[in-house]
Amino acid sequence: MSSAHASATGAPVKAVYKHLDSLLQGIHDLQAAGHRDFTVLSPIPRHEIEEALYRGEPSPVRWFTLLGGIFGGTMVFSLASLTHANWPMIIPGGKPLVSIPPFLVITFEGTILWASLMTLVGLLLNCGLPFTNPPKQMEDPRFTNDCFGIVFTGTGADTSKIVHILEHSGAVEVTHG
Amino acid sequence: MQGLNRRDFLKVGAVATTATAAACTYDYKVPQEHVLPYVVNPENVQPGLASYYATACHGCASACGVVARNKDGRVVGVEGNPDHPLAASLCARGHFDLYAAYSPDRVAGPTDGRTALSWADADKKVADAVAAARAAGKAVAWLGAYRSGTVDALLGELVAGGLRRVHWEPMGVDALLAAARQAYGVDELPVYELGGAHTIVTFGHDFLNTAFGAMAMARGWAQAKDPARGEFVARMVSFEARLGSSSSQADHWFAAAPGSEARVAFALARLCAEAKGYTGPAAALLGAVDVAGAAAAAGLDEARLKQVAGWLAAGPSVVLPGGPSTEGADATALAVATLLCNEVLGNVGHSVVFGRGARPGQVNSYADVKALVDDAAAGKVGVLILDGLDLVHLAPGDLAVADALGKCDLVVQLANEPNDSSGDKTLLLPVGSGFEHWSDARVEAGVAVLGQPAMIPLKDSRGLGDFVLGLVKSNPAPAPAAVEGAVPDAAPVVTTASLAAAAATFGDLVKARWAAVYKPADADLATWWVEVQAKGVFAVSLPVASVVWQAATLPEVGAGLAAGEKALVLFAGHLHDGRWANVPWAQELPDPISTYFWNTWVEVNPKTAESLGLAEKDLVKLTTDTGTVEVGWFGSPAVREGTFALVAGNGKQVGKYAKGRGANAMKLLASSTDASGSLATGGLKVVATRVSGNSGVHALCGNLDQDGRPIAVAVNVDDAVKNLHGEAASIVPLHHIPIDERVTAAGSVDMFPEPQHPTYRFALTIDNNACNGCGACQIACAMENNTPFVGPDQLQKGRTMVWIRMDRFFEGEGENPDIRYLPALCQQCSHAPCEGVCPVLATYHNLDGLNAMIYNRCVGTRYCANNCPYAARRFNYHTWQWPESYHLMLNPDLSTREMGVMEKCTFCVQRTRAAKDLYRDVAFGEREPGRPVNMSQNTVPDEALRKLTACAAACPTDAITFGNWNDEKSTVRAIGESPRAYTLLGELNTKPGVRYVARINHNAPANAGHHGGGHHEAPAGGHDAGGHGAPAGDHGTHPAAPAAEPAHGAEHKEG
Amino acid sequence: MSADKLNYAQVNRDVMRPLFNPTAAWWGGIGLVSIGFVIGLYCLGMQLVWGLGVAGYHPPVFWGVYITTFVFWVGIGHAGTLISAILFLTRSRWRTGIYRAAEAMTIFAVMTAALFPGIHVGRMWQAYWLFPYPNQRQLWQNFKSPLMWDVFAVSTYFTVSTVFFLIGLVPDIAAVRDNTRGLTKKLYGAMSLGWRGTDRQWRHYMAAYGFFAALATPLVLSVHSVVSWDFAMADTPGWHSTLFPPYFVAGAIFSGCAMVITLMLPLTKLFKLEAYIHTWHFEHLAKLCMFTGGILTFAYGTEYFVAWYSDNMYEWGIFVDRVVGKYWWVFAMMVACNCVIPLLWWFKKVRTSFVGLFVVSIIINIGMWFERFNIIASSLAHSFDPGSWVYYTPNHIEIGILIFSFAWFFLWFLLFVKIMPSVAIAEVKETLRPPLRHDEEAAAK
Amino acid sequence: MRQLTRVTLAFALTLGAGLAVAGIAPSANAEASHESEETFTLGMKNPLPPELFDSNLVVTVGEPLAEPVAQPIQFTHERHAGTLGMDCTYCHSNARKGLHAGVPATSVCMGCHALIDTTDRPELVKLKEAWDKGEVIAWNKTHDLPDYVYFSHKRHVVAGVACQECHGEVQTMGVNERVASLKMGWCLDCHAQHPSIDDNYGTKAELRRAELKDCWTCHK
Repeated sequence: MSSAHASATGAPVKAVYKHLDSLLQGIHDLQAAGHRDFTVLSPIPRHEIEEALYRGEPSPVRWFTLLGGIFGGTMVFSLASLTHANWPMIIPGGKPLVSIPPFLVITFEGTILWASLMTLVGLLLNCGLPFTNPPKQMEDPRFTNDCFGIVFTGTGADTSKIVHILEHSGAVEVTHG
Repeated sequence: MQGLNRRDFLKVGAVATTATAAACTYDYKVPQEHVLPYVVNPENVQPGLASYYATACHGCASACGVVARNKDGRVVGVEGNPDHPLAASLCARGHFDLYAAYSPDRVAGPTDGRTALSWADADKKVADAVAAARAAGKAVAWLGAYRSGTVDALLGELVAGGLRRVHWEPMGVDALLAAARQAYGVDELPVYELGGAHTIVTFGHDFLNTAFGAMAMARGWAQAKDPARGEFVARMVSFEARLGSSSSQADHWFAAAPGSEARVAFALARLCAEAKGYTGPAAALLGAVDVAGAAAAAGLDEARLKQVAGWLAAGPSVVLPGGPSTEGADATALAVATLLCNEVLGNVGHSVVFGRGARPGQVNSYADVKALVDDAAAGKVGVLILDGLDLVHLAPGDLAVADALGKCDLVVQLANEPNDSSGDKTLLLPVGSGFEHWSDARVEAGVAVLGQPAMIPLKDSRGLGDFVLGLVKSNPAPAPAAVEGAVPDAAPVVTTASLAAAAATFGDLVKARWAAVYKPADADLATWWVEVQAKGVFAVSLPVASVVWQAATLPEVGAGLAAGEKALVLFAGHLHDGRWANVPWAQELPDPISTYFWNTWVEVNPKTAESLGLAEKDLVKLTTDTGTVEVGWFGSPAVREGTFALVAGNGKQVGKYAKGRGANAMKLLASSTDASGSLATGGLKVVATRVSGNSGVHALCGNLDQDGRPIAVAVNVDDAVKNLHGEAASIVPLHHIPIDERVTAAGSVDMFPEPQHPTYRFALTIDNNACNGCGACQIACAMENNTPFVGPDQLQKGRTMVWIRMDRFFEGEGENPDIRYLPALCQQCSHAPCEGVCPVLATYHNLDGLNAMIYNRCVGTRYCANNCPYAARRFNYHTWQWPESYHLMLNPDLSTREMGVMEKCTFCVQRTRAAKDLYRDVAFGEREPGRPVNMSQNTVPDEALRKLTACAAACPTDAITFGNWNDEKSTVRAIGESPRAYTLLGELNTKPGVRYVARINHNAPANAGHHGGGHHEAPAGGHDAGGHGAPAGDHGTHPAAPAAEPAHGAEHKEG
Repeated sequence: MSADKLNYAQVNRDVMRPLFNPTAAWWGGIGLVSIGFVIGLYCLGMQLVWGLGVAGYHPPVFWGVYITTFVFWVGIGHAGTLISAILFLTRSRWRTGIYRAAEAMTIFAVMTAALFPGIHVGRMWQAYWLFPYPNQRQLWQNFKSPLMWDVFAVSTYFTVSTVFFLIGLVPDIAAVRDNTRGLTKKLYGAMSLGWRGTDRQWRHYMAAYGFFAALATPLVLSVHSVVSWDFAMADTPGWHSTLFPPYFVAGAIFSGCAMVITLMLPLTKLFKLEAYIHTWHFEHLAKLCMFTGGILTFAYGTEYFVAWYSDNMYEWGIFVDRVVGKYWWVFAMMVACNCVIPLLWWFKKVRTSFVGLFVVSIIINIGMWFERFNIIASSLAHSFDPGSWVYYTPNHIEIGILIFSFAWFFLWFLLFVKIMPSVAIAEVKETLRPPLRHDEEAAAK
Repeated sequence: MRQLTRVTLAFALTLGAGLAVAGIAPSANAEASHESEETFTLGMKNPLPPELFDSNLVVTVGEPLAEPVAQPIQFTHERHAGTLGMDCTYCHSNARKGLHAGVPATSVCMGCHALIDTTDRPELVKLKEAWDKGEVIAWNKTHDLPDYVYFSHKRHVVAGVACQECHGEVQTMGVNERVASLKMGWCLDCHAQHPSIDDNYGTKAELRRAELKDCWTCHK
């Protein structure tokens, strides 16, 4: 299905790889040609791919986790303290109203809960999930099974050059248009 | 966070909720409630405020006074009448009397078999039958329980008109009365004054519970045991085969073989005479007494008998007669022998008093009953009026009562509900309760109680007095007898007959007769009557009569049981002779010794049980010549080996709650009587065999002893007396682990201070030395706090709702029984383990030092109950029934609890709240315009608090005292800081508001010099005044303040 | 099939097979579960309408089978989180094959456990008062109560593990989606959140997954510690002990791993997953059980030593009573099932045989239920005041609800294995050598 | 897909069967217990908890108030307390003395109304008829507190809380209606900061405020 006659710019391109080393070669070749706006699809997470694309830059999800934890802990501790102080009941006799050790338990739980909820939010935001209308090039069952892929959904570069690079890197199938 | 949690919860609860929605498809709508005002407001009635009426208790012949609390038209509570000179408190059975008044079984009106009649028809029926009987030459007979006062007098009039009258109770006073006649020639009962005794010997007298005049004796007993009075603690010795609630408090137990008690008593009399050097009129009789033979027959050591005689002779003493379990074939002889003991000890006239005219009206023996029943069986009785006696249930196995009743032309039963004696043709006439109709009763010649109605009758009933008055009016006596006067200067100038003729109602008659008998000549009738009504009691002290021993010979004493024969003795539990069997709360109140309920059981010594091969759930089959019962058993170390102690009362055939419960112990009895005709209830020959099965008995108290734990603590008598005035801080032998010195050096073992109690710190003390486990506090608590009965099935799972658990521990062995009771209730801890764990704040510590429990906030996690070391919390496993018409006696001052919520003792918060409210009113009343109220001058004073809680008010021996711990002069503080006081499980440092006072035992090891280990008192006491953070001004002097309770209203409730 | 012959496509085929061909055994399981459900709902209905009294409670034993079962299921849950989170962080290889099913077990066990506080409270229709929400009463909760900690701990644990579990499932659901058509595809597509396995998705996914694992790890230790504080914070003899948190956590992992074995053995056999879940997986689980079981046995001994050494008569009283009192049979069950019988696993033959693993793992679970019953019931039945001592045994309603809890758990688990891939597809693939052209070229030569 | 449907169906059927049994079970048991009522085995009754429908689950803002409640006799506070200016405690005399303010006895009404012409006044005729027959007039409650609440009118009136603070401007009401939610939070608002606390207790006001927030002040 591959075509050497493609020459338009901006057409979507999909390359399917059977082998990881071919895929990495493709990524490398594309990057060498100055392309950045492609998506790599993979059935499994491979650190080689991440390394090749992001050069070890950490994901911003961690900030969500941190803020969630701080918010959760503070909120739960204030909830307990403020409600106990608002209605000063002697429970049990003589203990201070705002009592640190028992409140630490729920503060801990609140921290974990909100940290994980915010991690979830961070994950969804960063991944762009739910991914409702993926380009149809990405909707290939092989990408969740046993194949890797490189997809250009729309690029300003010359499609034929991209197809050329992809085909030469070892893609088993390259389609465009 | 909340949103998420709620969502989680909804997932979690989905199943429950869906199931619920499916299970109940009904439209919930708050119903419109109505306000129903009076048409014309009655005087002195304010909605929501209680009125108090002094009236009489008719639970037994002792005739105690009652203060009935009427709230919104119904009597919702009873307490003893503090103006009663003999019985200021009400026993458990006195409380049952009110429950019985609300019984759901009460008939709506006169009933003939199954047909309802009008009173006019019923009257006509009785009159016709009486006339027919007269015409046929048949007897008109009255067979009933003891009746005193005006009814007794009226019946006397009827006797003159030909009535055959028999008054009998199966566990009554006939043997003692016969003995008094024999010994001293007086026709009255001895009055036992226990208060000053140094030695009390009992031969089985149930003097703290069911005996005639028990409340007075209970108070005297508590005084005799109180070291603060006379610096001596009475030594109590019991000669009987089974220790009951009363004798369980004995220091020494000599388990005389059943049937040998009379011989032992005679032997004791001889030994006492020798020890005392008695030379009086009975001295000649003693020579024939065989001491060694008696000791051998009873299985006792002669030397120990001598020792007892020595104790008796050494100081003021009293020898009490027998009770149901010792009154066998020698019942009268035993009573004579105990009187002889008192005679030789010089007690007569001091601790054993004659001349007061103590007698519950006419008393007949069982022989008279048997004669009457035999005559009835022979067709010689035309009309038989049964009053208060369930004769079919009570009659021995060989007396065919049902047949005899069938031979009478008419049996009139004066009862509120049908019982075993109600046949198809019985005319059942409801006579109402003492709370609904006029009555009176006489305890002694100088003491009478007035029974004024405290509410309008619940059902169409006519008072007993009115019924008898009707009989008198329709059968005028030929020769009226003069009214016997008690007040010396009130000369009897009128006769009962003439009064009766003039009286329209029994109420009028009572008033007229009281005026004639008791009113001082110079008193104005109207004023005096208001006073009498307000007090409810007439009391005048009469001089002690001096009596002389008259019996010239000693009564014959039988040989008793042969060696190897098993003995059966009967005893009365909470149901007494069965009269309370249809009161579910009475069935539910655990027996003090076995802690069994709702059943009939036999108490046997564990060794006897072992020899019979009894397993826990086995039944024991008891067979006598006249009957057989199969009952569950309790292994009690307080029963002699080879003796079977069977509880009477259950085994009824009729009654919503009585039917089918247990077996009828009376059917094991034979019509054998002793010399004076008294029915033998002890020392009977029995054959016992094991029957495997499920007996369905269950002990509410989990263990026989306290497993070496310091729960109910006893101290040695010498220690107690030596340390009366605070020589030692504590003499209570509590063993606990010493606390690290570094902690004690810091001055406090507390991580947190005791909470602030600015005004009150409510506290309670319980004197275990005065507690005999009678259960009055439990039932009073149930009545005050709307605690339901749960039924036998639920109670077998231990789900009692009574807020006070009565722990019973057998701590001694053999001759030193040392049975200890511990009423365990919520300890209202300052550092309460229950409070911290409630997730929804349903329980917390309040400013008055109470562990508040908010029922409608409770979700029922039951964590608080798990965490309560005292197991004092009760959980509503179901929504319990308040069947018609018990719901009418619910106390409206507090809510009833639905299923799923926890409840517990609140120190009667509704009462403390009312008391505080009253004094707040005073403060507002005294307020100077424009200035704040002065509450510190108007805290509730000690006098108003001391008996405020229901349990404290009920305790017959004053063992329970309530008060404000912050008030340094309060009684509760004085008792709670005494050397014998201790806090339960004090080492847990829960700082309870309840303090127990250790029991004093003559056999306990001496412990002098023990000072509570130093650390115990500091945390548990929390006495330091600074700890409460109360400004000194708050404990200022209390000005004269009004009584906590409104004065007992004299007015008769109208409308 | 052996691991070295596996390739990516084969993994997809094998793991998804049960989704399309559930076996007869699966249908049989659903049948059994239905019976349990009917029994349980009958018992629940009785209890809701008549009150808690239909259960066999005997005061002062105010907690019985329900709290026992609650603790049992919370404990079961821990193994799943341990395997999925802690072993993820420590990069244990044997985690891969079993963690998905173990994690599912965690979620369902916690869901089962979370039913029980609701079932056990006296007024279950008021149980929502246990959650803090603004209300007109101006009244909140007592955050000092261990039960409130429990509410927070269990709901946090449930939420975090569920999120962790679902996030782990997303790539695999996407794989399933791509093997289906029509409406089913749409459903799985929605559940997969449109997962495509793009580089951006994988990058944040791996970061977030690591955080989830890190956040779940302390929960493994904290949840059962908090549950143990329900008891340890109380003053009841037999409960009041600082030993409880580690002792409970060890017990939880012990019973949880045993439950994983109990579930995975038949699962592996029925769904022919031997290529992914090997005997050495089970051996590792068994070794973990032996380790935690050893801790548990040591803790039992320590409890006795402390009770004896404390010279506290109440404490020592309950420990003696557990052995010689009316609850001796519970104690015997506990020691036999938790301390003695698991020793069989010291024999390699036993811990590598199907029967040896299956039977002993079930016995461990029985023993752990009895351990909790021993702690809860016998302590309450033999508290401070001998006058309050009782003997409580569960009645048919409590047993019915216990059965219901198993039915509820297995219902979810059976639905899970039918609907979701029970082995983590993506992670299994990760452990395989990736397909390389270099390899093929080398092979061609 | 078909199998998924089957699984769902099987589960739904199971659940349905369970619910049906659970639904039938209580009623079956209710019959059994009715039978055993005679012999008394179970000391319990079965109320379905009304709290199931507790509106407290919802955050209450602006609690819906009761509709004006129709009365058997159309009594107007507007005329008596408003136009005529009668003191509240003239009729509700118990408000100063006890827990319940109480509704006046018919005799109190007749104290005035015996002298008032009833011609063309059907409501007064009803009153007169009730009086003549000695019938109790069943007024409908407008203000109803739960049974677990202890509320003393006396304490509030004596402390100087005006009737209108809780009951609204009754003197302007033709038909009486409830203006306050009577819910716990509403009570607490005053118990925390009513000016009468300072007036009455001066330096002890802080203590009194603490007492007034004690649950046992109002719960019984």
